Amino acid sequence: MREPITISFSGGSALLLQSNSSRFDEQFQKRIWSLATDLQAAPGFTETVPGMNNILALFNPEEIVPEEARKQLTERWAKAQPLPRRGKTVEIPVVYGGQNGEDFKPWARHCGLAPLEAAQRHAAGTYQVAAIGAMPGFPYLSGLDPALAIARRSTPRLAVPVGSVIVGGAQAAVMPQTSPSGWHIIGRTNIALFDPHRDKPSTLAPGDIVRFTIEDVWL
Amino acid sequence: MFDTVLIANRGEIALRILRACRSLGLKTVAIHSEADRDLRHVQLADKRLCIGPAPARDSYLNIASILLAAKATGAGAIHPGYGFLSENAGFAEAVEKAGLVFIGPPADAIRTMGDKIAAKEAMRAAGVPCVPGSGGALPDEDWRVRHIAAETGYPVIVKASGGGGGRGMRIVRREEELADAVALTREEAGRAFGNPDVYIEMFLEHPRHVEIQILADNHGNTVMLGERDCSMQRRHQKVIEESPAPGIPREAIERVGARCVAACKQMGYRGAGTFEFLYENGEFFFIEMNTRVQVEHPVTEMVTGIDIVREQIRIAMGEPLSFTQADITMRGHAIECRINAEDSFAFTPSPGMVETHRPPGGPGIRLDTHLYDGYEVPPHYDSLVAKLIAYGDTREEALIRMKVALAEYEIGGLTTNIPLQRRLMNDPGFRQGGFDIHHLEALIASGAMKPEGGA
Amino acid sequence: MTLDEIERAVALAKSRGLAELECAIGQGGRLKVIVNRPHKPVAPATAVALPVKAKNAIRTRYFGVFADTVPPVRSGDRVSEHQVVGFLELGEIRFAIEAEKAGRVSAKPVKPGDLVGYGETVFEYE
Amino acid sequence: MIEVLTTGAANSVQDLGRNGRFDIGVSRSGAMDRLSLMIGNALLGNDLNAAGLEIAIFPFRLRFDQPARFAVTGAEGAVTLAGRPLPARWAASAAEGETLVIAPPDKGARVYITFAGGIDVEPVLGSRATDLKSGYGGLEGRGLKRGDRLNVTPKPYMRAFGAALDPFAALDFANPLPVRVVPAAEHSVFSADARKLFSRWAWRVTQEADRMGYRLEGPELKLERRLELMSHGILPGTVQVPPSGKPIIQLADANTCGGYPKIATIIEADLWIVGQAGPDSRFLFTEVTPDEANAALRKQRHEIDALARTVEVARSLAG
Repeated sequence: MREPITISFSGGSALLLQSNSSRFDEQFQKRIWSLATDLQAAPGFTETVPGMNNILALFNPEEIVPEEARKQLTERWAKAQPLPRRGKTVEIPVVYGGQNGEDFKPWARHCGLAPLEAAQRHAAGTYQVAAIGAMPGFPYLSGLDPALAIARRSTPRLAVPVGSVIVGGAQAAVMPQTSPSGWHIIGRTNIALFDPHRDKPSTLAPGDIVRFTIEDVWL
Repeated sequence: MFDTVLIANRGEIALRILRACRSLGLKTVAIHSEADRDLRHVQLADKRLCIGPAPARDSYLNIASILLAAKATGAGAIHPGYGFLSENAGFAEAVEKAGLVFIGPPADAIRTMGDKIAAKEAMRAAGVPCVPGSGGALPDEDWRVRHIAAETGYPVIVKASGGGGGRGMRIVRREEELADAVALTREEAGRAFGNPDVYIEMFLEHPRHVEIQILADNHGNTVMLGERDCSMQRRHQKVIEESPAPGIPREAIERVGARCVAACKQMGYRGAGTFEFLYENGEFFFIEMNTRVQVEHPVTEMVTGIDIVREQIRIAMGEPLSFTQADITMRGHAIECRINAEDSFAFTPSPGMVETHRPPGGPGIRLDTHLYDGYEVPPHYDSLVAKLIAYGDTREEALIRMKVALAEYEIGGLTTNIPLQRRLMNDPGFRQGGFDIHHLEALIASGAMKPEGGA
Repeated sequence: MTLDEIERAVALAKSRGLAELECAIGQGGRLKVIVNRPHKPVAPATAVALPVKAKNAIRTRYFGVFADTVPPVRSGDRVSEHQVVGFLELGEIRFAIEAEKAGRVSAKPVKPGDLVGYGETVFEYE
Repeated sequence: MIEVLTTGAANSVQDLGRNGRFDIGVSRSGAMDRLSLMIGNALLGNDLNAAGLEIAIFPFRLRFDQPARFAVTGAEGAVTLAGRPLPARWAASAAEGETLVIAPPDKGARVYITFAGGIDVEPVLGSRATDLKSGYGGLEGRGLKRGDRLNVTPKPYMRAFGAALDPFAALDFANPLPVRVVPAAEHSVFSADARKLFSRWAWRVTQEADRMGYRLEGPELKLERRLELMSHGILPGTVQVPPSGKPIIQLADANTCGGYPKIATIIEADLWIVGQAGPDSRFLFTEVTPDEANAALRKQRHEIDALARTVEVARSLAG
């Protein structure tokens, strides 16, 4: 089985395995999760960062030399079966629009939908956490209705508030903290996605299912 | 590995180590105190460094200074010689921790052998014969102590676990004296050594001091280099040593030597070591193990042809011994006289200027000394200034050569014990050999060693 | 007094570097020991420099490989009290050499890289 | 206690940073020049990961409310304790009431002040490092401000000494600083010209240089073909090339995921150089293999271990 993947070094002690395809592939992602689980117990490997269609694997060069790490990663990938990973389901109540969702109406207009309909279609979707990254607890969610996709803003905002429910390209997300972002703000939730002082700092983990519920819609 | 050895000692042994290093192509660093700038090995070393004032605690006994001196000079290994820090387990440990090589045994072996009770336990476990006695520290109850003493058989000797070199011991000949002797020794030991543990041993009336030299590498090879008889002693200080020990059957030496080798293997010993025994009525009784090179190592070198200091360094470099037990044959006889800067008869230290140094020579004569014309022996350290070694095919030949050499040896300006050594060469007891460890003290007590006694 | 005791007295005098030792013995007796110490012969040729005990000198209280400060203190420079005038390097660490009092440096007998022992003079100053 | 008298908000409590949480988006944070922080900790006999202060805004002044032992490492410049100048890479004892002043450095951008026993702040996600971007760790998740008081262990006087190990010795900030890199995932997708330029141009650090990353000024690096990358894990030291063609070095507080093409990764052993290079410094990138990168790091760690061992010996003497 020849895989359309590339493995490259990120410095002297990390390897990036990525799909050669630029399209998100759910089966591929399930194999990434499977590989991440496998690497947790692999001697010499210390940490993994599953991305979308890719994974960064950190290793300890005192235990395993770079070429050996590359070889093992290749072999382990070949054996990785799609992990039917379906984590917990997390409901995120959203207040759509209003002053905390300033891009809500322009977004709906862009999608050719009435605002209420846009909110309903956003809330109707089943999203899965493909990866956590960018900032602590930030979920890259797959499963956005293609009709709701919108290119990112040409000028990123310097501070998108924590709790902002956002869309960018074909992805949906929620801001775990206030940060700069070029995504569109369509609403706000009170769910805290990240708290460094909790036992489990990140509310979401890769494979988790996210459902948005409508708490209110400001028309 | 290492290419530079720091010599953490002074005097003749420092020069001896320097010579061994040079024979191995290693560079040397001589560290010294302010009083020792003129030492011969300091002049010869590749690098020399004054590390502190004269008192040993500020120089030769200052662990941090020595380790930092190794850093400053780029030395990779430290040879401790004998005395000073050579049997300090903490030092050995600190050397290794500082990323340097300690030319000697592992720290835990030094530690075990430094504790008299632990050492004997280890020896008993390895089948090395020990003096009968309590084995470990005495129990608190008087009746138990009495029982142990009775089983051991009077006379017994009460010794402090932390003692050594003749300190912290008491002979008990009758049961009535036992309880007081134990209590007193305990009290003294607590004060002097910080450890009130005492033990009991059978007291030997006329023992000889016979010791076994061993060498062990890191590759599982341990060899025995025969014995030395060091019975000529005054106040537990050896005065004359020889090898082999007169009158002891070879098989007896081989037997006890094999036990020593087994003990070394059992404890994972590495380097040079000496098992000291008392020998009486054909039996050996272990006293202690010295985990370093001994002052008297040259007599063994003469009869075996092995350079012990060189081997110590090679072992530390991780090399295997270049010979096996089968290669070791003892040939001839060697005698060593310790030459001290002290009065021959009063035994008081006598530091001072060496105006002229006229060493003896001739076949079979070896002189290990750092003395030279104009050298001043400082008052701060041990009084040993030279070791005169005579070798011959027979003991008689070695003795004659020693006598000739002693008669010739002239150290002008310095008071030494050469006159005493000359006298001892004529002592019938020494000439006959096989005397016990009290021999010299008895001679002194009898007045035979008075200056007016004539040579 | 025995000969033995006299020998001890001689040894004691020598060991303490005394040329003469006089002491009272018995009832009213006196013993005077005169140790014959000839002139010290010429010191042997040695590569070890004896510490020069200059009157105003900065001497090391430790040992190591001499290293300059940045910029280096040179002959002719004025130094202030407690000023760091150089370092002694011991492998990965270094100790500072400080001027004990202010003055002008008149000589600097060491150069960077020199192995400097305990008590050696590294700067002379006025 | 120590009290901050003069500071800037970019000065913060840092240790060697957070590991093991990259998968939930937690940045490494930690000292920008980990080497100097480790030297400072080694000089005090601390755990190498003990928290110290990273000073990037000068002058910085603090007062000791108690006797303490501290070390100043990193960028070199005028440092005084109670008015007495301290040599570079130096561990000294401060008496109660004495003030430590760090002037703008002559060489380097960041000074590290470490304290025997470390700075006692609550670890967050296994580290005492301040994540200035996300606002946790260190002191209340923020930079230092005037009047802040930090808990350090009281220590009696001990003789001062310093590190002979001088990482700055070979660095000339007037010239391009040599920085070693391992080619990264998209290296081969850049045009031949771009690849050549990348390793020959003296890249200048712009004013946009902080704990998150440095933007570099230089020629535009072009890709051979258009790339669409999905979010992937990145580590501090990653050199990304956004559509502008001007490289960005991702650093301590950078996001753990990115989407721009990566031309190279600066090796761990040289990241400290980047941390010490302020705006207008220039870098000359040299490509090495992962093995060479690890060998360089190993050599550096050995030097620090040796320093720590020697300090342990010296402490028994200087105490």
